[in-house]
Amino acid sequence: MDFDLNEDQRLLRDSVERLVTDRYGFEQRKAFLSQPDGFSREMWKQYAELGLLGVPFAEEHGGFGGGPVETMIVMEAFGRGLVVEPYLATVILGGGLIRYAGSEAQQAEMLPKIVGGEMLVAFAHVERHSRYELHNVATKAERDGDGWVLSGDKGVVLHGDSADCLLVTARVSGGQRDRDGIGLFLVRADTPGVTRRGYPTQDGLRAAEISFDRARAETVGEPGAVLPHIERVVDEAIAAICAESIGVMTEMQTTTVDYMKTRKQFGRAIGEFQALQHRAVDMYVDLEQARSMALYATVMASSDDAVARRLAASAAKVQIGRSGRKIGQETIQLHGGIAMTAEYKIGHYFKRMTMIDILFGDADRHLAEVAAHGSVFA
Amino acid sequence: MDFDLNEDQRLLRDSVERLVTDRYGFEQRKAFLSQPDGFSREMWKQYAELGLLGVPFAEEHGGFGGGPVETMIVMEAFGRGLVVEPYLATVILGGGLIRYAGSEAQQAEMLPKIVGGEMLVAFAHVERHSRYELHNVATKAERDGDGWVLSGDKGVVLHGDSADCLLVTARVSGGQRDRDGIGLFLVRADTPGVTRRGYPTQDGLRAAEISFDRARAETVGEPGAVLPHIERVVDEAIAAICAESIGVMTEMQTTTVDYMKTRKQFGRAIGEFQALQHRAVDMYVDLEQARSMALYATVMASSDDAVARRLAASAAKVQIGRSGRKIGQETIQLHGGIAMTAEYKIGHYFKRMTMIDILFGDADRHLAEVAAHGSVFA
Amino acid sequence: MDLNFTPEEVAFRDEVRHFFRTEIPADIRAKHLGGEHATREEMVQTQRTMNANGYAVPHWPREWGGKDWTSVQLYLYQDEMQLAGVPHPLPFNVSMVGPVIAQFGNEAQKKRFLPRAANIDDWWCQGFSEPGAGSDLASLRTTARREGDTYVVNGQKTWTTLAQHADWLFCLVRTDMAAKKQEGISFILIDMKTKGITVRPIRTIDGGAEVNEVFLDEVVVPAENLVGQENKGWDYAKFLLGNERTGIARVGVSKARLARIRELASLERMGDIPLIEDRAFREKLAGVEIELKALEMTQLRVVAAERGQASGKPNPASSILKLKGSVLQQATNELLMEVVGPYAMPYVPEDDREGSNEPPIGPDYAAEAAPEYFNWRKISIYGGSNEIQRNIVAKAILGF
Amino acid sequence: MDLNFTPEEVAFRDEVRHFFRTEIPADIRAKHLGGEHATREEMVQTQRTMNANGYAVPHWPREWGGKDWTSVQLYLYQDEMQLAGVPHPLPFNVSMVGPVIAQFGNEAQKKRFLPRAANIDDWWCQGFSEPGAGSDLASLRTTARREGDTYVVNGQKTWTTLAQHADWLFCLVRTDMAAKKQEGISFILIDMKTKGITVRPIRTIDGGAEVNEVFLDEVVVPAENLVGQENKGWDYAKFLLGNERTGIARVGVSKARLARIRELASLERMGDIPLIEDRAFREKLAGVEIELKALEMTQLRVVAAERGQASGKPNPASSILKLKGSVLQQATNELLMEVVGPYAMPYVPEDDREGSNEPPIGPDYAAEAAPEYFNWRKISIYGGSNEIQRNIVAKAILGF
Repeated sequence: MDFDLNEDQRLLRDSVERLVTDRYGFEQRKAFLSQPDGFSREMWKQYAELGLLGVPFAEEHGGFGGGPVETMIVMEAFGRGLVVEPYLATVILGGGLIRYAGSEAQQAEMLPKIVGGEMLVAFAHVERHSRYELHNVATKAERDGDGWVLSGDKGVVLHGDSADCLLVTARVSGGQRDRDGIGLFLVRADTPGVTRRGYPTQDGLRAAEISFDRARAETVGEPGAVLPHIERVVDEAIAAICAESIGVMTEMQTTTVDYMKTRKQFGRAIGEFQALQHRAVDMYVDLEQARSMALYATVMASSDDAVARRLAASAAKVQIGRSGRKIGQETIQLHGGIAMTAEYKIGHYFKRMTMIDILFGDADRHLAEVAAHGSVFA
Repeated sequence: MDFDLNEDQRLLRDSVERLVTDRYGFEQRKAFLSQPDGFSREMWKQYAELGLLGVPFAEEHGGFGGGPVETMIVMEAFGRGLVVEPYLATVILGGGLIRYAGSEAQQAEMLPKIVGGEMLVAFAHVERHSRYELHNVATKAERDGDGWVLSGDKGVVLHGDSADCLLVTARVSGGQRDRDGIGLFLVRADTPGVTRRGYPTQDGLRAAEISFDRARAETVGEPGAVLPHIERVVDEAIAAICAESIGVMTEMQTTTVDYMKTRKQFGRAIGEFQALQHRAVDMYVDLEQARSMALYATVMASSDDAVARRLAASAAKVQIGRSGRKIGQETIQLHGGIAMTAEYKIGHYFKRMTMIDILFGDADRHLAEVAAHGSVFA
Repeated sequence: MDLNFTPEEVAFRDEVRHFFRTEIPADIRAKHLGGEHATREEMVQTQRTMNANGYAVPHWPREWGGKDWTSVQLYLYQDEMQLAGVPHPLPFNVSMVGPVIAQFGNEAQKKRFLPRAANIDDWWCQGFSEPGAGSDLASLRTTARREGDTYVVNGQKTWTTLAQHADWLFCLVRTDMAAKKQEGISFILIDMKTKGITVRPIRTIDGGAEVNEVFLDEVVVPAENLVGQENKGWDYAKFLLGNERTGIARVGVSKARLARIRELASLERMGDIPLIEDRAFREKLAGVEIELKALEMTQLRVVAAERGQASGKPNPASSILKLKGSVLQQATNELLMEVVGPYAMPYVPEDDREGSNEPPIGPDYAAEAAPEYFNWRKISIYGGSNEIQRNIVAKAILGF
Repeated sequence: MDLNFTPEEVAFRDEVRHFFRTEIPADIRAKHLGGEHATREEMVQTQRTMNANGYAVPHWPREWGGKDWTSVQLYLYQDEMQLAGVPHPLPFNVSMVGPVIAQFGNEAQKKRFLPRAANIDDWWCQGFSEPGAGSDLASLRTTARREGDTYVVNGQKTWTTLAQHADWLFCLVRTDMAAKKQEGISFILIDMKTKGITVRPIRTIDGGAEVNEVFLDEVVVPAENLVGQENKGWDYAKFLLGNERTGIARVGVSKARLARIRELASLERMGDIPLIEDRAFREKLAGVEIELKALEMTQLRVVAAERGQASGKPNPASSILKLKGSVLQQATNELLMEVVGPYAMPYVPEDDREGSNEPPIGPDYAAEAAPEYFNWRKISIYGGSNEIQRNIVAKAILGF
């Protein structure tokens, strides 16, 4: 049993932390947000140069050959900097789906481009009434000659507006909530029949509503049997955003403690008020519990036991959602008014944390999953 | 809209509060508990003399002609004194069932005796697997000549060991959880075929396991159609124990605040520590919320709209359960070790409060009821 | 004891209910219920309609438009207003500066300001908070030095809500630099058109800009704009803050929101069933409703106890209403976010939606869910943070 | 990073698991898992079996029976012990007085006391707390005045757990009356058979009497029973309290209890279905399990970080384990009460059940549910209340 990072991992951590410290100040981030894509293409190139975009991919595809721990390292640092580039969408989700479900040809074509920062990918799965169910799919895929065409509407596609390629869940058979009959399809964003409407999300990132009107698509994996791959990638993505949220929460927690030590009210630092101290302690305990579960989900993410992996991901999402809500709300409350202003950084962490809870299902939804399917101690 | 007591009610309150203050000190109560029945027959006589046993009954039966508000007044004072006599079992439950479901003859015979303190009654409804469902009844009632005989086992019958008469739910038809087919039966405790095993409950009161082996019984109300009366009486009983719990919680809250003002640690009164002050405030808020819902349940207890009455009772039970748990646990925690000792009064309040939560269903059970059946704002 | 309202009270309730639901336009109310901010025009229109019917300032002295209502009537009026989704008359006018002028102002001030405040002919804003002061209001540093018939004001105010619309500012300023904290503070009225006033919006985390910084640089104010006595402003501020007693819990607002959440949850799906049929969601909703029911009863107890008592004296019970009321309002934010699910994520600035013909992103009720969750965190901070309220209860009720 | 144990650690775990589950009688373990207190005889039997196999005092110096285990091994040993329901070797002997004597005692004391403590030939009890002192341990008032070769001890100790069985008492006493609080305290060992000692049981709210008051009236103690230096006792007490690091969370105990709750909930019915299939119950259970899983991971992180570090230095992380561990143990109490439902009400004193042939009242697992809920409220009070733990974290970790 060992919680230490190895030499390579420490180097990775140092380099990504340095990058975030040097290049991701509050004002810099604001400048990135105001760029046309809502993020910095230049930073994206930097990530490519530093090898960050290749972290989870095999060396034959130009990758770093890393696993969930390496992803965790990157995501936690990104969380501390509130990084807005489409790492989750392109590397974790897009790249992950190709890695697990794509053909050799697709891998050989796409992964090096992702690693090189030349291709952005988005994963389109949410529909108007699907809520958080990956198998709740009404979008239809039909054969058309030697290919497929997709018809339907997808929503809240993370970074769907700037993506070059879309990976889309669509139904090839069965009813809207059947676990069988779901396919994954690759659609170039400029394909006729694809309409995108991009917008910012509450945390300053980007997403899009995307309609498909008989848009030509190619299959990724075997239509009808690809759901397990999708679920695996989402489990890994959950581990990744749990790690990100540790960065986010750590920043909220330490900033709050620092603020309490300097902010004066009634003639003394508010950190001298015992009632507030105890609440800061509770925040810290919540953070440590969340950190523990993020580690757990990370380590379990490479498990081939789908049930155990899923339970770990869900359990972590519950803890992160609960801790994140508590820490976020307390951060705002202990700061007081200043935390409500967009000019102060802490509110942006609060918003990102709130969105992370929603991503792939909130704490209560995952609690229901864990309760329905077993025990984390089983 | 008016939360004030009228003149008679104020007199009632004054007299019962004086009685509790004068006669129900901690040591006196301990002496009562050690008596053969686990309570004081002498106090019971006093209650009769003061008219307390007649509070909810009509004047024609020797009663006071009071309603839920009068019951609330008595129960709240009893809560402050942790009164152990079988008022709930005999007056509220037993008397209530006879009052609503009994024949004129039964009323004429039993109610004056109850009012006079000459008859103790107990309500036997819990069974091994019924949990909190009043309609979950396996005990059987069969016709036998011109009467009925009961067979089955009842558990946790409040003050069932000292009762002269038992009111027993039993099934005359249907399956174990059918709402139809339940009867209410009156059985004299000394009837052949009745076996009782009395014991103390965690809060120092008494209960009994009672078996019926073809015990002769008479019907109370129409067999098969009596459930609405039973539910009504239980709603009133819930309002009554909510009121009792207000007395219990008030005592915990004020005792804790007093203790905090005198108890010294690290050279000053613990009440000077802000973290503890704020927790005492939260206790107080919880108490006021509970008090509000006890009032609400009390006023609604006389409603003929069964759904509204039930929702109010359940909602109050939720609030009282939650407030009571929080106040009880904080009382112990803020007192520290001394609260754990049987020689100090506060632990006994904690235990009574814990048992009140269980009585007729805990907070979570009643939350499920409210959620399933409607909204308290409907 | 009787929780029913008297026939007279019921008649009164029906009367105000009818007024609110017929005289205030349905679209304004629907928008407000949906969590959107009323525009300046909508607020003015609403308040003038109310004022024309005697409903804008019922708690003021009769002479200035007040109604001598009982605390129960005031409660019913407020509750019905909130339930109907009617934007509250501008609090700075009707709950803050108005009562202060009515109580402590001179006759000239009353005549000049009160009718216009009631009719929102003047839009008032509040200059109490300062950067760095927070809950420690008395540490304010804005100064007013006397020069002949004028005060010259210098300093900075913050969290000045809707200052961008304001004609007048009521302001706490330090007139005696030597005096201790609470002493030496005065309450003055400043015309926002005066030279030297700069208003800078503060963008908040929900994307809105309803609060502002107000900079005062050598602002010359006629001395006649002083309210009451010099250096007694702290007393008037306390009166003002203690004036708001029960409405602070905003039970009506939360009730209306819970009803809306129930309705919207029937439009959303959780797997095979409408969300509203999901047991866990129902239980969460019921849990909040029960707490709110309890708070409503608590509020009624306070209202009943206040019958016939003079107003303006802070009632520590209002701290409980504020504490619990804020927590419950914030609980409705979380429920609504849960209802809209992933569609809480898109950010569509309110300004962009106004008059846009683009279809909404996701359901049309989704856009406000997250911004309001963010925005309403302020409820437990402003008007005396919940920590301050706990201090008040600890001292005033528990006797620590 | 690897959360798997090494093959050596797995082998070690299997070894201790096998030992606990074969060498410690199943009935003792079942009773203990069921929440009943082990009798004196059962505790002695268990500890002697463990001692005979080198498992009673693994964390002691090797010379006195210790094993030089890594922090991971110590963790696995403790976890397996808790999961198997093995009563812990008497903490007063093995975690408290033993390590203090081993570290600070002289050779004669070590030889005299350590082997007997390990084998529970002497039963020790703790004389730290005093009436009125509570968490403010240093305010103690029991005195020891030097008279020739003896100390004469006067005072009163309280919360002395299992003093009724004890042969020896380790005791903090004030030897310098003039010194300030923490100074002037000494650590001495007192034979419980000495004249002047009276033990009076304290009946607790769960009906038990496991704690006692100990009165010391002119108790003459040989001066050789002083541990270490006079007036340095506070340091030894701090060492003793800091010695318990991770076991304090009792994750294994909570895990075993949750497994039991799951099992019992399948025997209880909720309407038409077993309680364990009730969604609300399952979600509550899952919620506690997730928090416990997180705490287990937190504990493992602390254990891993401590590898190779010297023991005896308080680790502030142990405050977190204590805080959260106590809350979770108490959460299992509430779940168990919910499982047994109305049958949590009957009170059947443990003494009456021992050897009784009467059938249980309700299910045989019901009797302990409520008493344990009452009793375990102590977990967040003793050993430094959770408030004290928060103070420690605030200071030592957050730097307030």
